[in-house]
Amino acid sequence: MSTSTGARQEPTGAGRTGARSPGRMPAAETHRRPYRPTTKRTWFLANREYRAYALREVSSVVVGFFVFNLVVGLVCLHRGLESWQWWVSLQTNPLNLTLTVLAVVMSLVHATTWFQATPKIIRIQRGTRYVADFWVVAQHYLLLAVFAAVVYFWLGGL
Amino acid sequence: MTESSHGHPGAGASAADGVQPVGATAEQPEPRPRRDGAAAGPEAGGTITLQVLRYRPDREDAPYLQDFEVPWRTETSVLDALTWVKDNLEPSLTFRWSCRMAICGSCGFMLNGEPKLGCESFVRDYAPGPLRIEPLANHAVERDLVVDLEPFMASLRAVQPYVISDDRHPVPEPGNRQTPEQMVAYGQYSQCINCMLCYAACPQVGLATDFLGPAAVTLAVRYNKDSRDHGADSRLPILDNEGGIWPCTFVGACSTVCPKGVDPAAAIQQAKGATAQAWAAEFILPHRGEGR
Amino acid sequence: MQTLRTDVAIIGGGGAGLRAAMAAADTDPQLQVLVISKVYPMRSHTVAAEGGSAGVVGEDDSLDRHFADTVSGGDWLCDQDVVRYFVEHAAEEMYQLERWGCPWSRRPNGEINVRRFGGMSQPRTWFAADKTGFHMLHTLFQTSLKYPSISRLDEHQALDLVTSNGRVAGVVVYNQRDGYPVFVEAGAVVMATGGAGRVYAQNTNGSIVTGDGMAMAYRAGAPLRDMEFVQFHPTGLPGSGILITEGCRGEGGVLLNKDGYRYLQDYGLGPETPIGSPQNKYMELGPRDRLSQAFWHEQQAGRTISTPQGEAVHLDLRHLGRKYLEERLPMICHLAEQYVGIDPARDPIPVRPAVHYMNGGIETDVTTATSVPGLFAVGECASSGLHGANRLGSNSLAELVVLGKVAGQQAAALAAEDPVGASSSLRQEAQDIAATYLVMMGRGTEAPARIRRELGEALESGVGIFRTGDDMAATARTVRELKERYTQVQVVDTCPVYNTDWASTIELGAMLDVADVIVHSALRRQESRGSHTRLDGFTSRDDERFLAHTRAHFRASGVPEISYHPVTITTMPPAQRAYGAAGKTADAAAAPRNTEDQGAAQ
Amino acid sequence: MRRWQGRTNEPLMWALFGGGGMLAVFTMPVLIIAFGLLVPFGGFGGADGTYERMHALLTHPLVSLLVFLALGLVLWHCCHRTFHALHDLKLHPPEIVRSAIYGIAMLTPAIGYSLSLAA
Repeated sequence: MSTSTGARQEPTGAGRTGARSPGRMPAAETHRRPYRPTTKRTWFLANREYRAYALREVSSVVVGFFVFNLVVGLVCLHRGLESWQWWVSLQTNPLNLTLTVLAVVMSLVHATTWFQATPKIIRIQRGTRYVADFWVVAQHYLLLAVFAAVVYFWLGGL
Repeated sequence: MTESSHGHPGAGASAADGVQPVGATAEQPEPRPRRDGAAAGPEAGGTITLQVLRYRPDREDAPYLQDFEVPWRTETSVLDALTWVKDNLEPSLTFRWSCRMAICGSCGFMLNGEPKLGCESFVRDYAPGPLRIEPLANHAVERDLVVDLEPFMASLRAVQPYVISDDRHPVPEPGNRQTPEQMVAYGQYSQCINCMLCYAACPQVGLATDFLGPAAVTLAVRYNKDSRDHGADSRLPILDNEGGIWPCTFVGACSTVCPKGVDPAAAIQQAKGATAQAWAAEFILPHRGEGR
Repeated sequence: MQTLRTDVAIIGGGGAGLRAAMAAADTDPQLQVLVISKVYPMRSHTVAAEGGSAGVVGEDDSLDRHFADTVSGGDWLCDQDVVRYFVEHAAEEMYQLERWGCPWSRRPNGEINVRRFGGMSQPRTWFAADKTGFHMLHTLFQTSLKYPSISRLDEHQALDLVTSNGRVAGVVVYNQRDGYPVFVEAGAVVMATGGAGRVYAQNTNGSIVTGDGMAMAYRAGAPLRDMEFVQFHPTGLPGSGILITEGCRGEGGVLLNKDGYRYLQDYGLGPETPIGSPQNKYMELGPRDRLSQAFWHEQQAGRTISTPQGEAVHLDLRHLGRKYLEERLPMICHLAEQYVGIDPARDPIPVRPAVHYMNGGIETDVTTATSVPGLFAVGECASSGLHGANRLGSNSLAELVVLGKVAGQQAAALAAEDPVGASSSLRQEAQDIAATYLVMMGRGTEAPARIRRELGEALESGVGIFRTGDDMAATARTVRELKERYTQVQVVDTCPVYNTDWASTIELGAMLDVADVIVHSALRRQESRGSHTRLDGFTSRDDERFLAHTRAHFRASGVPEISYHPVTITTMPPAQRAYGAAGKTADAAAAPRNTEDQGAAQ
Repeated sequence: MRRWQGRTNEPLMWALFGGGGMLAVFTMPVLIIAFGLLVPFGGFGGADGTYERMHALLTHPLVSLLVFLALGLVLWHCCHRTFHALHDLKLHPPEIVRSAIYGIAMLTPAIGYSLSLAA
């Protein structure tokens, strides 16, 4: 589905080994007539892996909405008790509630997919082996639990 | 290959086009290797319909699928099935292959929409069929199952996939020491056979035409992580580039399809991290990298 | 016709071709070097080599020992000047690859590790797990990308050499991607096209290993030498022929017949060494020809294992343990799992001999020069004199780079000093050559696939592990017939781009030429030496008559013209070739003499 | 700062994206459940109680700044993905859209903080 052929545009750093870049020689004439398929706009529905990817990307949009909600809440907190009560009662509005429930699900999708991916970025080498993915992931879940506990005890007033 | 229409006979039909599906009746197959009875499950076999994408630039304007009926046994690889078609039914069917042991990287195809090496995919896993065989996605199709590899070859050259030494680190004679620990740091990334399955799996290769792509970036990272190499600075302008590593959105399909467990997705994320660090370092230490 | 001019043209983009290209570019950066390959270089069959590459390192080993192992391994048919040069430069080239980034397996302290290999008296085989060829090839290919003076013609099928007054002046190739023939005019040509194992039905080789370069050089007047010496690798997978590396035995794997008995001790390779302590030149670490022959005897005696894909013996690796197998032989584990459904840590792998390597090839001297001026040859397509009648495992990967470098330097020197000038008559000749091949498209009646299949079977039956005059004569007749049928060969496909129907038919033509030479060379050699072993009264080595290289010259009609020329012997006169306990006494007697003045001590 | 053809500001964008993502995955599930469900439905007592416990800490200008910055970082993460999702949909919006999307991530906490200070 690629639409490019031949040499790619080279960044200025690429050609420093010499004036003439090595590679294949250009043909004087050609019988080539390559067929170039195009990527469909709905490619992300094509298989399970792509759909999971699409869900992961969408999850952050929903989470983003809730961040917006929190910003409003924080402003209300600054404006006084009445304002805060208004924001809290706004959360029970059916439309808002629906969004919240969706946000819970999506934030979990977001978190779990992220945790799953972290071992690819964080690679801890011990001798001739890498620390098993499990431990990297477990560490992340642990941090999530710690934060949950802090918030729980703080809001619970303990 | 969404454009392909099943069964379209093409502009100028070749000799074998007249009969569809063809095969099984033509000639008995060569004896196919089978599993050692002691270790494998029960013998299986039969015939399967291969739906192979055909495109001959001198004849057709668009690809189409042609059916071939092929006998198979437990040990018949998809590549075996294709060579059987070429030898017995349709000599003009064109595909690349060589080692038939998953190391030369020639025979990548889309099998029922998934990028796979033909030589280590077995017909038994697709029975009773039909099995759709198409050229690797995200590539221009030169002919039948042969795709254009020149864009990759240009990317490969661009990432400077060789040891770069610098004046501060003279190469020791007769050679470097490198501990097994230091080898592990890049070992996995040195296993790439350039089979292009990751390019076929990566939607960003299809969407961003100037993306270096999974395998090329992985090879850059392979050398960056090699204790003998001092070329990371030299490769930075290629990686930190609109068409370098940034089109990657970490779909992760490259690693899923890699037949050698190379994990290009990990390599690219690590390249992103290293590039961000280099970027920050240039802010803090403005002279870093200058005059080289 | 499109014409390109280059200083050095290298045909073949495998290990030898790429090393030659870099050596040529290093010799004179002003020269243009052009690598022509019918596949992308990383697909070349060097990629499939598994076990390792020889080079003497460490204090326990010596150049003399490598020399002696090689000469006796080759049953004294080696040119000893070449062997000497080779052993002296092997480790140096291994280190060169190291500096280029090859991931050689290491000891914990970071030094190079070496493993045991068949026929070698010491562990001296450098390895990169069990993908040595893969890593060497990719290292060479990737490093070649940094040379501005090296260009490539990938996926260009070479058709024939063009000569001018007996001197090679270029090569006609076909650009598969664009669909046009191209004439490459060159100051010097290096042939590095690899072997021809595909002439046999059961082989460990990739589909591209069809002897094109051998045939091109042969038709251009360079003799093919020692072609009767075809190496059977003792451990290929039955049916597919996929290679199971000798490194398995180097690491301690053992071969068992159907009774679970280590049969090699009955064939002059004993006494049996304890499982888990392999000993060089004993039992499973004997040379490839002896091990393949032992299999044949076991098969005759009915002591092999019947599998659905033919007779086999067991390669047992179970005692090595899963962890060690995954570290040292990961690809073998994967191949066994994929292709025979076997987990080597739990079950033995069924194996049988399969054609692996052409010990002979285009005749060259130690400078890789052929008898045709302007033409050099290196790698498996060449017969440098290194391997004699039987190549030792791990000597060929080292040969690629040691002699590849020589070839590049020699070709560069010649191209700089004395290039052939362009001429219109040459271009006309090139055009005529291209036309004779292009006209094949869309013609003929004989199915090439059938000819190929019959050829493979004929060679298996006539010039296999053991040979008789009658069988060889029958095979010679079959090859003649097939050559005759080939004149009417059918190419259905007429598409100009990626016409693999046509290309594989041209390859078949090369295979027929090579097969013709193999069988006629074998027919004339009335003795048993190395990998050429006869059953019909010529069962022992005959130094009186046949301590000589076979030389086959092309004749446009009729069979190849066979002649003999002497072997270069410098320090190690012919002696008995023996392994196991018998080998120990023989070695002492046959040690090279006067080594001090050969510069053996490094 | 070295310059070369095709150099992007992606290292910065990506680093912020990564930081925001890290922050988001550790905090957002907890915050959404706590403030979207538990607080409104009395899980921590009435709104008066939560107001009391939170007000003292969160209205401190410095703490408030940090919280808005953190929320901004998470929002940056979300906006970065949104922008790339447009690309995935084969939409290649002009630079102004890109600025607007990342602008949301910067302006939202900035406006929030200004309003808070003004309160």
